[in-house]
Amino acid sequence: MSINLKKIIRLAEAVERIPGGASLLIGGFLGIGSPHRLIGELVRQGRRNLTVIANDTARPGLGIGRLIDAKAVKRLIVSHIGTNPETQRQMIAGETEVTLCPQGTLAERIRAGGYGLGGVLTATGVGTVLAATARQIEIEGKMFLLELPLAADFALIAAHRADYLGNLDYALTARNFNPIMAMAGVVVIAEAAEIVPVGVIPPDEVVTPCILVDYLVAREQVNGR
Amino acid sequence: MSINLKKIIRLAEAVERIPGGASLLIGGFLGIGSPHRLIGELVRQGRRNLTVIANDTARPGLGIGRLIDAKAVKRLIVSHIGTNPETQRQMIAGETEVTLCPQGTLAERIRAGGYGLGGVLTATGVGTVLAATARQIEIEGKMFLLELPLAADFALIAAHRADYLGNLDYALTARNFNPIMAMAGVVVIAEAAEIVPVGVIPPDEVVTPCILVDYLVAREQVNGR
Amino acid sequence: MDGKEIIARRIALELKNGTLVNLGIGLPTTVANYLPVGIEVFFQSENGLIGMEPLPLPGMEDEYLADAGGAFIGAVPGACCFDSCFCFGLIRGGHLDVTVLGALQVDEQGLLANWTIPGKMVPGMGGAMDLVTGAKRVIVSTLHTAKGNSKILKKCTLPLTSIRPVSLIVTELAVMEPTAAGLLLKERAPGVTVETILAATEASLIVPAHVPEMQI
Amino acid sequence: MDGKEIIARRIALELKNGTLVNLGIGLPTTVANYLPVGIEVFFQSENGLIGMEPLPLPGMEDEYLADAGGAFIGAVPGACCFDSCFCFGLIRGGHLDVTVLGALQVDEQGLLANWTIPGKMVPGMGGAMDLVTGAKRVIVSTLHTAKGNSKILKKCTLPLTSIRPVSLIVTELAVMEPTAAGLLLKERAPGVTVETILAATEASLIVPAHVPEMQI
Repeated sequence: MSINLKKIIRLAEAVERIPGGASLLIGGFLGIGSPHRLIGELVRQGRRNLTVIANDTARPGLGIGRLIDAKAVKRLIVSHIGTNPETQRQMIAGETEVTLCPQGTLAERIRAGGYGLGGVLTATGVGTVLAATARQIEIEGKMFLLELPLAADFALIAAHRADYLGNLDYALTARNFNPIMAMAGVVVIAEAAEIVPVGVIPPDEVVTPCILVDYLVAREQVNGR
Repeated sequence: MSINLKKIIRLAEAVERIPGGASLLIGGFLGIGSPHRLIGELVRQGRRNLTVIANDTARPGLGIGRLIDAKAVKRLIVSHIGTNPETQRQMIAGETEVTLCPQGTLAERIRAGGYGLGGVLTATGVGTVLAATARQIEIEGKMFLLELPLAADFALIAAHRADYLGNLDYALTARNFNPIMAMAGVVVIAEAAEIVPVGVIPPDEVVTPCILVDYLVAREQVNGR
Repeated sequence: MDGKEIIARRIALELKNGTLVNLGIGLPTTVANYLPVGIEVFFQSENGLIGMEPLPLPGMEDEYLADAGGAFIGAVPGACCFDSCFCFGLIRGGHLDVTVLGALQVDEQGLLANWTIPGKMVPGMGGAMDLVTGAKRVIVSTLHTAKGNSKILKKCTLPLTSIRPVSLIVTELAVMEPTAAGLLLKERAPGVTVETILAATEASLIVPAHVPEMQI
Repeated sequence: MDGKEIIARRIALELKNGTLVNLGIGLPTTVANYLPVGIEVFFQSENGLIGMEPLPLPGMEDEYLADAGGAFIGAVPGACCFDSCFCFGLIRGGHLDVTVLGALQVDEQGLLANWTIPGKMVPGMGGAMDLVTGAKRVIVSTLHTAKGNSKILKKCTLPLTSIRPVSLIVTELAVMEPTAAGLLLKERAPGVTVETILAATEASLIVPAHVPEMQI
């Protein structure tokens, strides 16, 4: 299998492909498993007016919280912001539009976006304030909310290992939303803690197949090399 | 973590728990990754009137085809039967009721059954003869079929390795429907090619967590021991 | 024994060997400290793990292993990890045996409000709505009153977390179970009288002739 | 060169480097034998694999590694395996670049019937409906006629596989593309005249002034 070297890209170049105003799916859970290098470079390049779909905004100075600190986010779809007072401040001040979505529903909506499904039929939220935001569908006598798919211009993924082809695996609780988002971004950009030769990640351990990954960020210099 | 030894069960005992007339999810794809020991024992014990949900019926003498040979199946929900002339004969003769379902829809319906979703909204089948069998739902101007969840009394799973707790992994294309079905059976019975100590399957490589597995079939005698 | 310890010890008695349990952040987390001898359960974390345990020692943190509150944790032998869809499939598909959650309010019907105070506290629901809607058993762990006001109400005034009633309510004063007939007073905390409980409770309680003390 | 080889060679030219391709059982499978030099693609198998390749030698079969027809296969370095939901998520979510499928009938609008002849052949649709509905490009590989009758019809009479039109139709006589205006004749097989194609085709064809020969 030939190695598509065009897929390997420097960090700055990867982020240059993301225009202001873009919508981004960003992996991670309170910063664990977030693409910290891509986030840092988005801040460094001063990207603005982003729509971010993610589980949370971590806390000031950490993970997606750095995009919040930089006032880079115009619109946010997340399951909670309780750990980040700055996100709450921006929401209350009307600087950032925040849509809150139950965590399981959020995960399924992103999956539906990547899997070509028309939506998700979930019991979560039925009869609560969320019911006003979704169609209700009765199925065999039980009520469900029809929640719509979520997708985005880019998915920013943090893997544990990537091989030269771009096959990805994940470590422990750093997996979280990453593999689901890798299905739902029009363009998928991944960073990895390690880049390894093809075959180091066996077929049964690849979680995100290389054909989903459009760009793999080259590693940082290590030990001056 | 304590080891629930009650979960480990002899093959005959496992199958004795499955009554005639039960509904079964059975893993495998043309026999690859099917629970061959459980199937063989169902035949040996003469179980009848089963409802089987599976991808296919393999061929006579192989995998689920052995249940067909034994006339054990009253009702079948599968994506294809083209490889098994005996299934086709029983269908045409009215001995077995066969429902055909697109493979992707079948997989998602089983998943919906295991994940507590109200159904699946899929573009597959819209405008075809299948449309008569499902509700149609228009979402943002596009038409989808609402396909209902599938679940069953038992899921019969073939794993590659199981650890003492019942954590499972799978090998290559023998994974197929097994992990999805392990979520959708009221009682989940697994057989495995190898049973290994806890920790041999690392946390990132477990595909089916032990808490989903109700019974793990003890190994056969090997080398007379 | 302080009130929170009473709650945690009592809820620990609800956990059965080999089951899957999700503990909310805060007071519910402390339930893990009081598991009866011989009972071992699998603790799930919403960020994608079965088999969490406390970090054995400082200095052993793994940057990829944290709980749903972002704190570094450990994992037991036989633990497993998965993505967020699978994790919530376990929760929403009825595979989670017990979830223990805090409350802002809980009412006579067993309905729970625990995720928002409109205009004051809007942290997001996280996994709470999924947990209350999907888990096999939902146990509420809460102090009976807040600032002198009962948290056990006739009817919740805050936005509900789910229309699915909880299974059991455990406070530092009482164990209560929502039933078709109403909210049943099942146990008293050690030394607490029925009168004390009734005085601290806005909801109507069904009080049996004998209300036993918690055995903790 | 026989007709089937013409079809396979012509379709092979449609494949682009680094893309994900699914080949149906039978004639479509042979497309893999004619990949142009320098073009490498990832072959998907519906039973849960990216990176299939033929078995290198008899005796190297792995009992856990087969194609969607149940035949033992090999896998390339960098292959990966997954469950059936993920596999069809790739197909239905538009991540599959090309699927090559056979036809019973295909019509002027590009609609395909390839899964059943009611009363005669009811093998089940397997993955066909998902593939035709979800893949980015659907290429039909078929002999132009069956028992002297055209398979390229004005309108399919057999049950459709999908209402999504296919992208390209390749036969041993011609390459045809469904367009908004109708079915466009794009190429002739080597030595085949437009008249021969028209005579073998029930559908109306849009015939440009110049119809080039296939470059295979």
